[in-house]
Amino acid sequence: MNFLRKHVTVLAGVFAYVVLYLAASVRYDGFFSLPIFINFLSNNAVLGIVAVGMTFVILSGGIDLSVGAVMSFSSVLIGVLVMDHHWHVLAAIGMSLACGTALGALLGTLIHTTGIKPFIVTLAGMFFVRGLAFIIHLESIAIVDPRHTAIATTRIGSLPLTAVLFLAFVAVGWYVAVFTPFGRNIYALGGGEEAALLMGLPVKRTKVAVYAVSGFCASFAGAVLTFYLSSGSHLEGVGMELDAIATVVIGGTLLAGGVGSVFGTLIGVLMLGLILTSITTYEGMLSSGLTRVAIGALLLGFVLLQKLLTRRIVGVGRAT
Amino acid sequence: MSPRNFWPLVALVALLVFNLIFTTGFARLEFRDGRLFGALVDIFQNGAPVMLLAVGMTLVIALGGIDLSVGSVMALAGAVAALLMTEQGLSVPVSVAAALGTALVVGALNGALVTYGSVQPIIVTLVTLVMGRGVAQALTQDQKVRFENPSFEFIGNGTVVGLPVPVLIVAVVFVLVALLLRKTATGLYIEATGGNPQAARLCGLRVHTIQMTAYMASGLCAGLAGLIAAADIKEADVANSGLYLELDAILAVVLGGTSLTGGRANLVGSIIGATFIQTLTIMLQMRGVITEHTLIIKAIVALGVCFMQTAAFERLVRRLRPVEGA
Amino acid sequence: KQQSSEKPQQAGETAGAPAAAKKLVIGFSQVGAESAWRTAETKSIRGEAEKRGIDLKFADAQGKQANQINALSSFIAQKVDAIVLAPVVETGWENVLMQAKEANIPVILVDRGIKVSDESLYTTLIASDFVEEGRMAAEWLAKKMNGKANIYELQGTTGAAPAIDRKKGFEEVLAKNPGMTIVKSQSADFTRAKGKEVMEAFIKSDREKIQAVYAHNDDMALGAIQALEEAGMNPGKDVILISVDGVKGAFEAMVAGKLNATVECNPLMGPTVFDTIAKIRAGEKVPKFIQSKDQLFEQSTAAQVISTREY
Amino acid sequence: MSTEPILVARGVEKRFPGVHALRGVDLEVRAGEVHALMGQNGAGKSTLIKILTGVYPRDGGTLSFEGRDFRPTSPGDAQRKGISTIYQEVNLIPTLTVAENLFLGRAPRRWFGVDWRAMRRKAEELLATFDLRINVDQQLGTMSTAVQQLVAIARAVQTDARVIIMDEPTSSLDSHETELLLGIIGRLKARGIGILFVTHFLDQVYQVSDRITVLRNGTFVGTYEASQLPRLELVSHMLGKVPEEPALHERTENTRPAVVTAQGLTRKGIAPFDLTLHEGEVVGFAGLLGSGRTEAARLLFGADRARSGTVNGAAPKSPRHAIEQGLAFCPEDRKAEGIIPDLSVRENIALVVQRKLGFTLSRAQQERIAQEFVTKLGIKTPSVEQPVRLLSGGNQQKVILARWLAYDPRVLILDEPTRGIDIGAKGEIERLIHELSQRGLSVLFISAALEEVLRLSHRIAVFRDRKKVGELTSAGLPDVMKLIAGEEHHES
Ligand SMILES: Nc1ncnc2c1ncn2[C@@H]1O[C@H](COP(=O)(O)OP(=O)(O)OP(=O)(O)O)[C@@H](O)[C@H]1O
Ligand SMILES: Nc1ncnc2c1ncn2[C@@H]1O[C@H](COP(=O)(O)OP(=O)(O)OP(=O)(O)O)[C@@H](O)[C@H]1O
Ligand SMILES: [Mg+2]
Ligand SMILES: [Mg+2]
Repeated sequence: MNFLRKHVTVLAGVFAYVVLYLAASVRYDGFFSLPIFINFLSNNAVLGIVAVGMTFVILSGGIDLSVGAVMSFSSVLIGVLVMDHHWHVLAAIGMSLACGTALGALLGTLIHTTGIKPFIVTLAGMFFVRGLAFIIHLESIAIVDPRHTAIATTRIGSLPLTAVLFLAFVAVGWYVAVFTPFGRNIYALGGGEEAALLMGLPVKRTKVAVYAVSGFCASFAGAVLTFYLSSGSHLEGVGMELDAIATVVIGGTLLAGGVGSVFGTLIGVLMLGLILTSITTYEGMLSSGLTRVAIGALLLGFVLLQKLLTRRIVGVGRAT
Repeated sequence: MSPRNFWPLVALVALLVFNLIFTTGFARLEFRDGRLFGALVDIFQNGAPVMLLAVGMTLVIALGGIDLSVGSVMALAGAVAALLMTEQGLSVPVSVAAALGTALVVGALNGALVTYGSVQPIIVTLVTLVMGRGVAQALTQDQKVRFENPSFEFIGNGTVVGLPVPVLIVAVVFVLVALLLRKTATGLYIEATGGNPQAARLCGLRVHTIQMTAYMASGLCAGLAGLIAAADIKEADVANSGLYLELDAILAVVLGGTSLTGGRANLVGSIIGATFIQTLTIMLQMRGVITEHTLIIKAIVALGVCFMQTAAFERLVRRLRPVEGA
Repeated sequence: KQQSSEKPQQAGETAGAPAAAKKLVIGFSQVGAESAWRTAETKSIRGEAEKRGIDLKFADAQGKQANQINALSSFIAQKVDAIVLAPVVETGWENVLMQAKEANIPVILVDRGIKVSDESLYTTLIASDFVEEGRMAAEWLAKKMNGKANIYELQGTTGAAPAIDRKKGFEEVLAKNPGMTIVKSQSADFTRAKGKEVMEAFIKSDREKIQAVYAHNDDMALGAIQALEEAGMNPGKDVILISVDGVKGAFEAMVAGKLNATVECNPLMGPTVFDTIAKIRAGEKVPKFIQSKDQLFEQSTAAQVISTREY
Repeated sequence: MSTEPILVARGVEKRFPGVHALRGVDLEVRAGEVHALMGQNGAGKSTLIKILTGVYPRDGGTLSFEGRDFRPTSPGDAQRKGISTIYQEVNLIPTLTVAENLFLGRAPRRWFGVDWRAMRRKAEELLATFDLRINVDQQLGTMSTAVQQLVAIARAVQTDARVIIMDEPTSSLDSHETELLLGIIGRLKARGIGILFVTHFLDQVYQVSDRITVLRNGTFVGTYEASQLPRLELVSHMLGKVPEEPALHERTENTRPAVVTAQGLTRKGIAPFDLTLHEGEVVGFAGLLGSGRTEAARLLFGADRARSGTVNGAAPKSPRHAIEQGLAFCPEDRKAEGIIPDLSVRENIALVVQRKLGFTLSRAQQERIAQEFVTKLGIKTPSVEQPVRLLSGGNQQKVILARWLAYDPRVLILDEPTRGIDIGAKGEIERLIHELSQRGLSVLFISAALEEVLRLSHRIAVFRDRKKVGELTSAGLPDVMKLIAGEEHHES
């Protein structure tokens, strides 16, 4: 009962996901199969990895709008380093991770020392990084490199590398959030910054680290994107920050911070992927407009179903 | 003017002065064909949609919420008005009323889901962001709806005593909302609800009604903005109208000094913020700055203006002027 | 009634498939619905499919390559008979096209090429050449202005292939005409509203200098025309405007004497696309690149052709 | 007992915009002593503590710790150097569990990270020393204020600090928990730990403290041996004058008409209860921590939805409805449910009375009302435009009280209104309640301080185990104690 209560939002999410997945399986032939599910994992790996980083930021009570831009930037940077400067792929990825992490840390430091709200600092970060990405290369850039292709096509068992990376991020993220002091400090920070400070927790270090983690995840996602597309792309990251926030929040994490889980984010990502794929490709609607309406309606349906289940299980608490 | 608008205003004035001196043609203001004409007018004319969005957004943000759907509502309202005029041949007032009604309905939907469904505002309005434009696209079958209708175009293009109509619309909306906020109890109730909803409820405020009203107001403002945008270019462009404007509106509100955590509504600040953004945009366009650089300049300037409103900046200023402070 | 409403399509009647055994299933992955040109293209393909009794699976990618790749994999999983792809970007298609090739599904690219190491990954490309469009525009302008002009450029969305190529082709020709200079060049996102706004800014700063405007699409040019008119200037006369696409609105503007020329970039690909698919299925060989006929229209011819324009 | 000073402050200065909060304050905490810090609301006690622990930088003066110069940069820094602090507003993380709040920053670990099982066990053990047996896996925010305060105390005392600072730790504890805490303070003292203790309860001060430092209006009045400082003298040091004892109520049967009649009110966990409030009557709620007094009051006001039962013949609907009927409710958790932190004192006070002032807002009118109550209740603030979050804890409480008094209700429900309020103001409030009841207002009064309830109430309703167990009209202390403890059953 205790377990159920504590994880009720996530469990409700899992349940709602299963319901929708089964519904889709009934509706579309061949939907209910392992390869299709694996496809979900690998197709949503980029968004998923970004969302894991975003989960930490939101748990800490902040928000990071720069993730989409950082992801694009990272993919373009890898492309430029590999194709124009002939770097080894791994070195290029290392470089982009370093840049992304440093950028996140910079944003975190700005947020902490100036006291400007994360929304603004990271929005400015988004503009800045997008401009930077255009400056280093105006167009999307194709990556043709045997070593890169070798990594991109690696499979571990029946899983493509991208899917494995996504699951690894979720697993490590979950571990960090639940079992490390750093993770617990993030929850404390989100639950009440002033209180966390008065309790003697390292608020500044945690805050800077959270944005650095998010920058790391976003730039890693950029690397995964290059595996997926074999190119560095400017366009993919546009609007991704909203998708990432949405997945985190439908995964049961409170935007106000302090409550939520990385596992919930996994559900959120899979859910959004399920909705998008089934509507845009399986249903194959003939109108873009109706497609959008259907996506929105399903998303809303999922959120409301989750709410309803949560309430049913926990009962209505002390009214607010 | 309250002291909290001091720094945003300083920033705006500084930007204007810079342009008046260094940007050729910026200062020129003339009277042409019965209308005032010049970059300074463009700032308000082109900035009108964002200003309207910012007014509505200020109310929502003061309540600790957020409204991402405004851009889509713009597209939807424009589409509804245009379709009713062209396809159904309805009169302009009826079409306008129907479009604003549609916007109001979306706002009410947002409000209802946030208050009664207790879904987080960002999710609710993200859903309406996706769906709103979808409905608009479905209605127009993905086509731009062109129209030639002088009395409707008047909303976006007309002038009254030399002043562009959009500017007048913004002024009227601003004055109405400002009066409501400062001269009636509404402002107090909104700020109290945003500052501490639990306490507000115990004080007998209709927390739900207040929230509903704010989202509906935001929807209405977005609808108006959508009509202006459509009338301005004589077509309803569902794919592009209002695209990403929600971010501009939020930025305007925050630049104006309203905190995203809610509890304060600074309408004047939001207008200053919107004006600032539009001045910056026009300046970069007039000076022919390329997009890559535009993005970076925007980032740095936005950070700078926000920094001017922080305690850290205040400390810095005090340290730089120790003599006067003592 | 709106100008956009249905009109009978005249081409392709011949290829009416024998509605015998099974309905042909074709997957079409489209970029989105961001411009009039794009929706005309969608409509043409969709309408043609309907007419031929083909089951068209349409997937709108909302401007995201990842969505297109998803769509393609699911088309492959559903074993469609052919795939039509209007790629968002030029790069990053190897993996998914490899899958299509393995599944023996022909892939027809429309409106823009892609960069792949192995050309056999797609069957054919039906498109216009954006760079060529830019060149045509520049050459026409150079002739019209006698090799001397202050040009103001309205670019498409930053980083988008048509914007980059149309600029590239244009500048290529300009390099040979030292008297022609681009004074200012700004992105206006391919939209009419932005086109108007940017043009207004140009007018405010450089009013007297503006002699010619080159817009990467018609929508932006139409916005610019409006800005010029409101400023009391005379578009088409004081200021020469040329743009790309050839949508109906542009022809109307030309008839009214406000736009000087437009380079057509034909979106009515439906008939060609399905004819090509029919040929492929019949085992005929098709060329790797089927260039759509791009044509420059001037004011003088606009009035004659306008009645035949479909989009 | 050693007399070696551990923590010494000399001439500490602190200025806030518009407020000179501390002017040259000295303080010396010795090893193995309990040092009481006394002063009225807004005297500067909490500010001094925040300077000692690195929350605020100081504007002047020196600090030393264990003989060395001391410059704490953050609360964490002060903690690591050996100062453990319970701040005035319960400062824990409401979204985390009780166990985690106890061990955040020093959680037991195993090779893979935080050892949750061990943490739970240790948390249960620790809370057992306070007789607190609760589910440590529950979110702290769902616990009552008293439980939260106990958790904060438990967190602070478990470390091996040299100095423990407690800013009003007992403000929402009842006598039993307070006794336990004082016992623990005794043990800490025996271990040579220096304790700085802030409270407004004189009994507690004299029960445990060795020395007393008094602040008045930000200035240092003096440090005295507790044994050589008579109560009256202490009070006059704090106030600068001697207060008069408030009048006692006669506990009599009230024959005036009833204004509130509740019947069978209940919700999950709280047994149905009846209650009648007559015109001009003060009814006190007595009971132990968690006995259900707050919940009963909330049901009456409609703050929580009742499962069944009626108030004045109808089911209670909402606070709004209750207010329309002339009820007013001052909640116990002022931070979460009382103040609107960013609004000014004026706006906070005007919030409820505004409905009487009408739809159009007159700032002058609001100002007049706010000013009136600032004077009447002695709210210490540089101006009525000061954001209320910048006021001291006690003054915030007074603002909430003013908010309701300004509305001039028929029934006033006060849940712990004197929490964190200094003696002067407490007397002031008691007098006010008395005066209001004379004028016909009915008051429902809940307080952890039993003698206060006894002194003020005409009638006392006793709660035990979330059930109303009786009503007493002419009880003395022993009777109430028995009923609270459950030794004897009275039925009303
Ligand atoms: N951050 C701040 N900004 C401005 N003024 C402040 C701030 N913190 C405290 N003050 C003011 O400093 C004075 C001292 O406050 P402090 O909280 O130290 O009082 P206190 O003695 O703890 O009172 P109480 O018994 O009510 O808790 C008060 O007048 C208060 O309004
Ligand atoms: N929101 C809540 N969820 C779960 N339990 C609660 C909640 N609020 C209170 N309780 C529990 O209900 C019981 C009664 O609480 P209540 O606050 O009414 O007691 P009280 O007599 O006012 O005591 P005090 O205020 O001194 O804690 C306590 O055990 C408390 O822990
Ligand atoms: Mg205090
Ligand atoms: Mg209580």
